[in-house]
Amino acid sequence: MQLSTIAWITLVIPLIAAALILLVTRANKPLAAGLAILSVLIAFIGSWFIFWHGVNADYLGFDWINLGKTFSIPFSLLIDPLSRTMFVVVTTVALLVFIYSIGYMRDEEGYSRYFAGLALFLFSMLGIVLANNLVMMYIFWELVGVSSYILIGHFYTKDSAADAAKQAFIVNRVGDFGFLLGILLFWISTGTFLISPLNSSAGLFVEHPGLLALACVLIFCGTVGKSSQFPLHVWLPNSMEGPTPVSSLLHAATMVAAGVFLLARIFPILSTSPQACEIVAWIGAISATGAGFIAIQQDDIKRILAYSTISQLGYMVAAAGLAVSAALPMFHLFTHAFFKCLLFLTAGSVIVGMHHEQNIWKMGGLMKKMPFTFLAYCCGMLALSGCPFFSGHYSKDLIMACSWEHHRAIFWVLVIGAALTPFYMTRQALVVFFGKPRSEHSEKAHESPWVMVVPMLLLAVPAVCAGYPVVKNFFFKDIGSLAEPEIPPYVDQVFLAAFLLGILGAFAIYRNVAKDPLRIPFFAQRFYLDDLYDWIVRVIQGGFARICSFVDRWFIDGILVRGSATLVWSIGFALRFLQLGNIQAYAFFFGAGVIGLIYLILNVR
Amino acid sequence: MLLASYWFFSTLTIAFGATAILLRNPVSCAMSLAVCFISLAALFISLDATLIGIMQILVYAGAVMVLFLFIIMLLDLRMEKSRRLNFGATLGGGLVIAAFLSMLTKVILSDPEFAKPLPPLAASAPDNVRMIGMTLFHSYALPFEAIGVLLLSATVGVIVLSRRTLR
Amino acid sequence: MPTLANYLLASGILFAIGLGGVMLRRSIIIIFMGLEIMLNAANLSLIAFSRYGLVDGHQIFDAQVLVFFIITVAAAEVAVGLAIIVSLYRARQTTHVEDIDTLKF
Amino acid sequence: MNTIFLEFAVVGLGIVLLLAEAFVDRTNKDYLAYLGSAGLFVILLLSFLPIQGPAPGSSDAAFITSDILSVFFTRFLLITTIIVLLMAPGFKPVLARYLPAEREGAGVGEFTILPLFVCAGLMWMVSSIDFIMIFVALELATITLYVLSTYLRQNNASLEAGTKFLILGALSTGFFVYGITWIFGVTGTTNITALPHAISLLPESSILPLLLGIALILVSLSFKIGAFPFQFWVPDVYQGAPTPVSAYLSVASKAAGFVVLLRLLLALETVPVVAHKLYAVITLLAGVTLIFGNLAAIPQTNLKRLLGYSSVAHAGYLLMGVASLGSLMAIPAIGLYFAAYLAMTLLSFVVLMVVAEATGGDEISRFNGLSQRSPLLAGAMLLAMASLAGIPFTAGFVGKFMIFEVALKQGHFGLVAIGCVTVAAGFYYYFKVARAMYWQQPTEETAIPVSMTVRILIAVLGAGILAIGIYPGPILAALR
Amino acid sequence: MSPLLLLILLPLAASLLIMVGANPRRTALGAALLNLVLSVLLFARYDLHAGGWQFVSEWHVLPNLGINLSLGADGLSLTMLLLSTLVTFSALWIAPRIEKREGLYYICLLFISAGVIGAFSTLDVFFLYSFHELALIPTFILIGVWGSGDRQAAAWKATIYLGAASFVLLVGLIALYLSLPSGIRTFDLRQLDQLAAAGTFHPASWIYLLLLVGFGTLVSLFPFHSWAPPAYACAPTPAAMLHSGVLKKFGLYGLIRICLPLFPEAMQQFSLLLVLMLIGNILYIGYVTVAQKRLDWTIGYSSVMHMGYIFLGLASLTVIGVHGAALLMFAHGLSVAAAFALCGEIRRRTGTLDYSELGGIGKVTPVLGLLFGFAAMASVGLPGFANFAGEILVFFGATFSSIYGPAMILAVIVGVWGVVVSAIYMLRAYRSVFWGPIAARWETLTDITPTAKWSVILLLVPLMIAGFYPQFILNMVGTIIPR
Repeated sequence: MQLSTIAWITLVIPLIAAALILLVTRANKPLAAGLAILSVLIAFIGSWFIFWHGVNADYLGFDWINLGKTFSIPFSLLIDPLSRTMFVVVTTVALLVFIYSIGYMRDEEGYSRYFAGLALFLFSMLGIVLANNLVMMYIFWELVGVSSYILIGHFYTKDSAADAAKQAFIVNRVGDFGFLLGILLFWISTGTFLISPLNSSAGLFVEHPGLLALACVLIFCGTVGKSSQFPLHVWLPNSMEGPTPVSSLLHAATMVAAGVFLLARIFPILSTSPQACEIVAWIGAISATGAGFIAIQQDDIKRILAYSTISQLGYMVAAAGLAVSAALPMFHLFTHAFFKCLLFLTAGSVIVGMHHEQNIWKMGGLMKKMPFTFLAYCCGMLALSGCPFFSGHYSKDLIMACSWEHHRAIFWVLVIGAALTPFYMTRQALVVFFGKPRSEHSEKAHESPWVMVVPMLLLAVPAVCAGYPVVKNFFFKDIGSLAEPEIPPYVDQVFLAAFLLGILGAFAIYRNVAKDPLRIPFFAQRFYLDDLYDWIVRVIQGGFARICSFVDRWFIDGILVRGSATLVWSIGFALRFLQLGNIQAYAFFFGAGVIGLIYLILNVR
Repeated sequence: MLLASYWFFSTLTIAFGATAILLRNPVSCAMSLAVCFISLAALFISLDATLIGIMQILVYAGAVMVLFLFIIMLLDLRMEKSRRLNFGATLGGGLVIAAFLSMLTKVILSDPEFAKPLPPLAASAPDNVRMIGMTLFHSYALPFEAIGVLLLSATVGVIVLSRRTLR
Repeated sequence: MPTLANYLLASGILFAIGLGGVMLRRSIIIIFMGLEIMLNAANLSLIAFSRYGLVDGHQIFDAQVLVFFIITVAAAEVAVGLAIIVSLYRARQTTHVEDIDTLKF
Repeated sequence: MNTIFLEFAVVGLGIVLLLAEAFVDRTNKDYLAYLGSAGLFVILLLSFLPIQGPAPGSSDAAFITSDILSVFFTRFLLITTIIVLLMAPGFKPVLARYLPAEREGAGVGEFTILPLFVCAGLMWMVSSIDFIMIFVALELATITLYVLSTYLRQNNASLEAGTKFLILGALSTGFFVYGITWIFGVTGTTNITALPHAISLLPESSILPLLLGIALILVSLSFKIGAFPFQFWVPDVYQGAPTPVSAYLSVASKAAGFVVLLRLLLALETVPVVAHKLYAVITLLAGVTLIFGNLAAIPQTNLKRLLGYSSVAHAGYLLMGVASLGSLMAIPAIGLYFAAYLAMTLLSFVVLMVVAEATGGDEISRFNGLSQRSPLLAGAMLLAMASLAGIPFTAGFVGKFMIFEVALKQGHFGLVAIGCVTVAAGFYYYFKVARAMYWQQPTEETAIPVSMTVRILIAVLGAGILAIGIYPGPILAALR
Repeated sequence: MSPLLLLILLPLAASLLIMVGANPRRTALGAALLNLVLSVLLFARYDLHAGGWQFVSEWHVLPNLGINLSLGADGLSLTMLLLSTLVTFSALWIAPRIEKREGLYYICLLFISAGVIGAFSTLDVFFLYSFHELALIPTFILIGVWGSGDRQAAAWKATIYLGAASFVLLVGLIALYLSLPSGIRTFDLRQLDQLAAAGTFHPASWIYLLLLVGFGTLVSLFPFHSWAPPAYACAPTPAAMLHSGVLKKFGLYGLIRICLPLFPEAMQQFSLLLVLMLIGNILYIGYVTVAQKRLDWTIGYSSVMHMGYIFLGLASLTVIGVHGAALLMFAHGLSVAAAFALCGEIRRRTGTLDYSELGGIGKVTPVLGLLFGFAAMASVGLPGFANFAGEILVFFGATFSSIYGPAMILAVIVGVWGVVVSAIYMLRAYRSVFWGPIAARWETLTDITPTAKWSVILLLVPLMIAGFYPQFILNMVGTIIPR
C-alpha cells in the first residue's frame, strides 16, 4: 500500500467511524465505542507508520473546487516534519483518551453520540494537521469548532453546558473571522493559499511590510480564538462543562493545539514580519501571565487546569512570536500535550471518584484513597510546573532562554507566569490530595477502574520524559533548530527560583487549610473580563440588534412599506368621496371637467 | 330688419331660456321654455331654415312641451320646495358657467371668419323643404334608417318602462 | 346685419343657460329642460353655420339634416327620459335629485 | 358581403324576436335569449366571410367603413352581446322580483331583445366615419341603455342608476352635439376622414374654434369610456343597473367609445398642430383616470361597484394605449386589451350574477367562503380577478404587457410609473375578492347551483382568458 | 415531447386531475416524484463538454414580437431545476394531513412548483417572468388559508409587494426589449446574449436599476425585504419551503441570466449601490435576526440575510463569485427548505415557536434535533455543507474584485463578519429550542415521523454531497461562463 493511501485512510477513517456510529449503532453502546476506538487505533498505527517512514510529500488528492485555470481549491495532504510529529501526537493522545472514555462515560447519557463526536473531532484535527493549504485548514478548523460544540454541549440539558458550547463556537468564529480575512488577504497579495508557496512568498511583501503584518495578524486571530488567547480566552474555562475526557483531548493535542500548530505552519512567513511577531509575542505573554493570575483563585478543579492551559498556550504563542524557530512552540506543545492530557485524566478520575464533585474545597485527603491517580497527578503537575527532570521544564526552559535572547520584556513577563504555575498547581495538589476530607463525597472516594487508570499511567511516562533530549531530537530534528541559545547562567537560575518560589509560596499558604485564605476578587472574577464580554454582548450587540430590529419594524416596514400602502389607501379613500352620489354634484364636476379640458386643449404648449 | 329680428328674438330666447331654469314653478318653467323654443324657431326662419323652424315649433314647442306639461301635471309637481340654497354649489356652478362663456367668447372673437357679414343666398335658392328632403333621403339614408331603429327601440323602452303592469 | 359671431354668442349663452340649469336645479324635470335648451343651442349654431357657410350661394343642408336628426333624437330622449322620471316618481314619490343619492362613494 | 348587412341583420333579428315575443304564447322566455344568441352567432360567423365596405361613391360610403378596426370591433360587440343575452335567463328571478308583472315572464322578453338594438347601434358606431352617423348610432345605443339600466323599475337602485345615467348621458350628448356643430362650422364637414384635408385648408385663426369642437367631442367620448373627470356615472350606474346591463355597459359601450376616439385620433394624426395637443390631453386623462379608478376602488366593499371603478381603471390603461398611438403596435395592443377585458369582465359579471342571486346581494362579503360552496364559481372568479389584476398566463396580463410596451416605446414614463403604482393597488382590490372566496368561512354551507348555460359561459370565458393569455397572436394579427 | 415541457406540465396535469377528483396527496406526490426523477435524469444527461443550451424546443407565440415559448436548459438551469424538484417533492411529502379542501392545498403547491420549473427552464424572458408570477395567487391562498400567526397581514403584504415589484420588473424588461434596435427586438435569451457578446447592444443603465429593484425585491434585497420574514413565518410549511427555497432564487437567476451578460457596465457603475444594499442584507438584517424572539422569524430573516452573500457573489462580477453565488443558491434553497420543514414540525408538535416557551426538547425529539442541527449548521455555513463552499467562493470572488475599490473590501469584511452573526442567531435558536432543561409540558412530545424525517433527509443529502464535492454543481454552473 502506498504511503499516500495510508495517509488518506488515516485521515478519513475517523469520519467513517463517526458516520457509522451516527447512522448505524446509535443503540449499541459497545459497538459504538468499539468502532471509535478501532478507528483511532488505525489512525494511530497509520500515523506512526508515516512518521517512521519519514517521508516529506505533498499527496495530491483531488480538487475540491476547480474553476478551470482561474481558481482551484485542492484537497491535498502535506506530509512534512511538522505535520508528521503533530500527527503522532494527536493520534497517540487521542487513543489514550478514547480508551479512557469507555470508563468515564460508562454511566452517562448519549454514549454513542459522544463517541461519534470524538471521532469527528479527531478527523477534523487530523485534517488541520495534514492540510496543504490554508482553505483546507480553515475547513477543518471550522469542523474542529463544531465538534467541540457537540462535545462541550454533550450534557445539553444543563443550561451551563448549552451556553458554554454556544459560547465556544461563537468565540471561535470571531477568531475565524480574522483567519478567513487573513487567508483572503494572503491570497489576493500572493495569489496562493497553498502553505509551501505561501511560506516562501516573503519577497512579494518587501514593498508592503504593513500588508504582511496585517495578513499575519489576521491569521493569528484564528490562533487567538482557537488557542484561547487573550482576549478571546473566555470560552475555554467555560468549556469545562463538557465531559472531562473531552477537556483532556481539547486541551492537550487537539483544538487549542491547532492554533499553535497554525502559527508553526505559517512560521516561515510570519517570522519575516517583525511587527506581527511583536503582537503575537505580547498576546502570548499576556495570556500566559494573566491566566496564571486567574488560576490561583479558581475553585473548580477543571477550571484551574483550564486556566493553566491558557497560560501554557500563552507560552507557546509567545514562543512563536519570538521568531526563533517553528520547533520552539511545537516542542512545548508536544510536552504540554502529554502532561496536560494526563492532568485532565487524573482530574476526571478524581471527579468520578468524587461523584462529580468538582469544587476542590470539597475534596481533601484523596492521596490515600486514589493512589494511582495521585501518582499520575504528581507527574503531570510537576511537569506542568516546570520541575527539573520533568518534560515541561525542558520546553519551558528553552522558551525562557530564547525570550531572554530575543525579547527581554517578554522574558520578565513570562518569568512571572513561571512562578504562578507551580503556585496554583501546588495549591491544587495540596487542597485535593492532602489534608482531611472536607465532604461526604471525599470520604467515600474510591480509585477509578482500570480502563481509566491504565491510560493515565501510560501517559505519565511521556509526561515525565517527553522533554528529554533524546525524545526531542527524535521528534524535532527536522522541524527546526532547538539549540539552547547562549545565555548567562543566571537566567536559568531566575527560572528555577521562580519555580521554587511558586511551590514554596503555595506550601506556605495552603498547607492544612479548610478554605481559601487568599481572597482576591479581581483574580477570582477573572479580571471581570467575562462580565465585560457579557455586557458587550448583552448591551452593545443586543442593543444594536434591537435598534436594527426597531428600525426594520417601524421605519422600513412601518413608514416606508406600510406607510406608502396606507398613503395610497388614504388617497383612494379620499378620492371616492368625490363620488358624492348627487347628480348635481356630478353635473358640476362634469362642467368643471369640460372647462378644464377646453382650457387644456386651447392652451397646452 | 334682420338685425332687429336677431336682437329681438335672441333676447327673447335667452330671456325665456333663463326664466325656464330660474322659475320655481315647473309649469311656469315649461311655459317659458315653450316661448324660448318658439322664438328660437323664429331665429331659424330668419336664417332661411324654414323647414327646421317649422319642425322646431311642431316637435319642440308642440309635442315635447306638451309632453313636459303632461308629465308635470301627471306627477302633480308643485312649486319646488324652497330648500336651502346651496351657496357653494351655486357659486361653483356660476363660476363654471362664467368660465365657459368667457372661453367661448374668446374663441368666437378670435376668428375673423365669424365677423363676416351675412352672405347673400344664390338667386336660384332651391326650395328648402325639397333640398332637405333630397339630402335626407338620398345622402343620409343610412342615419335615417338608424333613427328609425332608434325610435322603435325607444318606443319599446317607453312601453316597458311606463306600463303599470307588464303582460 | 348680425354677424355669425352674434348668432354663435347667442347660442353659446343659451347653451350656458342650459348647462346652468343642469348644474343648479334640483328638480329632474327642470334639469331635463336644461338639457333640451342645450340641444337647441347647438341647433341654433348649426343653422347659423349653415346659413353663413354658403357653398356656391347654397346653404349647407347637411347641417339642417343634422338639426333634424337632433330634434328627432331629442324627442326620443325626452320620451324615454320622461318615462324614466315617471317610473322614478312612482317608486319614490320624488323627482328631487337630493333624494336619489343612495348610490355613492 | 356588404358590411351594412351585418347591422341590419342584427336589427332584423331584433324585430323578428319582438314579433315572436308578441305572438308566441310562452311564459318561459328563455328561448328568446337562445334564439337571439344563436342568430347573433350566425351573424358572427357571417362576419368572417369576406367583407367589403359600401361601394365607393354610394351614399353609405360617406358613413360606414369596413376597415380592420370596424371588423374587429363588430365581432367583439357580437360576442359581447351573445354572452349578455345568455346571461339573461339567469337573471330572470331578479326581473320577476322587481317588475310589476301580471304573469310570469312578463318583461323578460324585452329585456332580452333590447340589447340587440344596442348592439346594432354600437356596431354602426364602430364602423361609422361620420359624426352624424356616430351621433345617431350612439343615441340609438345610449337611449336603449337608459331603458335597460332602469329596467328594474321597482328597484330603487336601478331607478337611481337609470336617472343618473339619463341626466349625465344627455348632458354628454349635448356636448357632443355642440362639438359636432363647431367642427362642422369651422371645417364644413362632419366626415372624420375628410377632416384632415379640411383642416389643412383652414387659416391659422380658425384653429381655436376647431380645437373647441374637438375638446367638446373629447368630453363626450371621455364620458362614454368613463375617463376622469367624466366617470362619475360609472360606479353608480354599474352598481344600480341590472347585472347583465352593467356587464354590457362596461364592455360593449366602452369599446364603441374607444373606437370613435381612435378614429378621431387616427384622422387627426396627420394634423400636427391638433394632434400633439390631443395626445398631451389624453396622456393627462390617462394618468388621472388610472389614479382615480384604481385608488378609489381600494376601499370598495360592493363588488358590482368595485367592477365599476375597475372599469374606470381599465379605461385608464386603455387611454395609456391611446396616448401611444404613435406606435404601430398601439391599436393591436388596445384591441388585445379589449379582448382580454371582454373575457375577464364578463366572466366576473356572470359569476357575480349567480352568486348575488344565491346569496341575496352583491357585496364582496357575500362571496365569503365561495370556494367551499362552489369551487367552480370561485375558481372562475379567481381567474377573472387574476386576469383583471394582470397575472401572467391570463389575458389581462398580455393586455397590460402590450399597453405598457407601447407606452414605454412612446416614452410615456410618467404614465408607466403611475401604471406601476396602480397595478399594485389593483392587486389589492382584486385580491380582496379572492380573499373573501378562499380565506373566509361561508355563512352557510349549502352548495350553490349553477345552471348549464352559466357553466358553458364560464367555460368559454375562462378558456378565452387562458387562450388569449397564452397565445395572443391571432388577436394581435387581426388588428395589425 | 420536450422533456422540459413535460417537467412543467406534469404538476399542472396533476392539479387538473385533482380538480376532477383524484386523490390529492397521492397524485401530487406521484407527479412530484416523476418530476424529481426526470430532472435528475436531465441533470445527468446534460452534455458538459458541449455546454450551452440543450434540450431546446420552441413554440411560436408572438414571433414578430420576439416572444416564443422556447424551452432549454444549461447547467445553471438544470441545477435550479434539480433544486426545484427536490424541494417540491420534499415539501409535498412533508405536508401534514389537511382536513378541509385538501385538493386546493395540493393544487396551490403544484402551481408554485410548475411556475418555478417553468421559470428555470425557459429561454424567453417574457415567459421567464410569466412563469414566476404563477406562484403569486397560490401563495396568497396558501398563506391566507392554512398559515399561522398573523397570516392575513403577511399574505397581503407579500402579495401586493411582490405584485408591485414584478411590475417594476416587467417595465424594466420591456424597456430592455425596446432598447434593442427595432427589427431585431427579441425576448430570447440566446439572441440577447449573442447581441451582448457581439458588443452591439448597450442598454441604458437606468434599465438595470429597474431590473435590480424588480429582481431584488423578489430576492428580498435590502431595503426591499420586509415582505419576506412575515410571509415565511406565517406560511404553511410546504409553502414556506417552496417559496424561500426555490421561488426566491428566481430573482437571482434572473440577475445572472439577464443583468450579468447585458449590463456589465451598468453593474460596474452601480456596484457601490449594490454593495451598500447587500451590506444592509448581511449586517443589518443579520442583527435584526439576532433580535428575533421566535424560531420562524429567525429563519425567515436569516434567509433574507443570506441573500446578501449571493448578491455579493454577483456584485463581484468575477467568475469565482458567480460560481459561488450559483452554488449558494442551490445550497441555500435546500438548507432553508429543510429549516422551514423542521420548523413546521416543531410548530405542529408544540404549537409555539417562541424561544421563551421552548427549550430542551432535543431530549425527547433527538432525531428532530439532530436534523435541525444539520440544517442550522448548513445555514451557519459549516464546511461539509454546500453553503460553505458557496460562501467561500463568494468571498474569494469578492476579494478578487476588491482591488477595484474600498467598498468591496468593506463588503468582504462585513460578509465574513456575517458568518459570525449567523452563528450567533442560529446557535441561539438551536440552544433555545433544543437545549437546556426541558419544561414538563414538553416531556410527552413525540419525535419526528418517518415521513418528515426522510423528506428532510432528502434535502440534506444533496446538500452534503454538494458540500463534500461541490464540483459537480460547479461544472454545471460553469457552462454559463464561456462568454
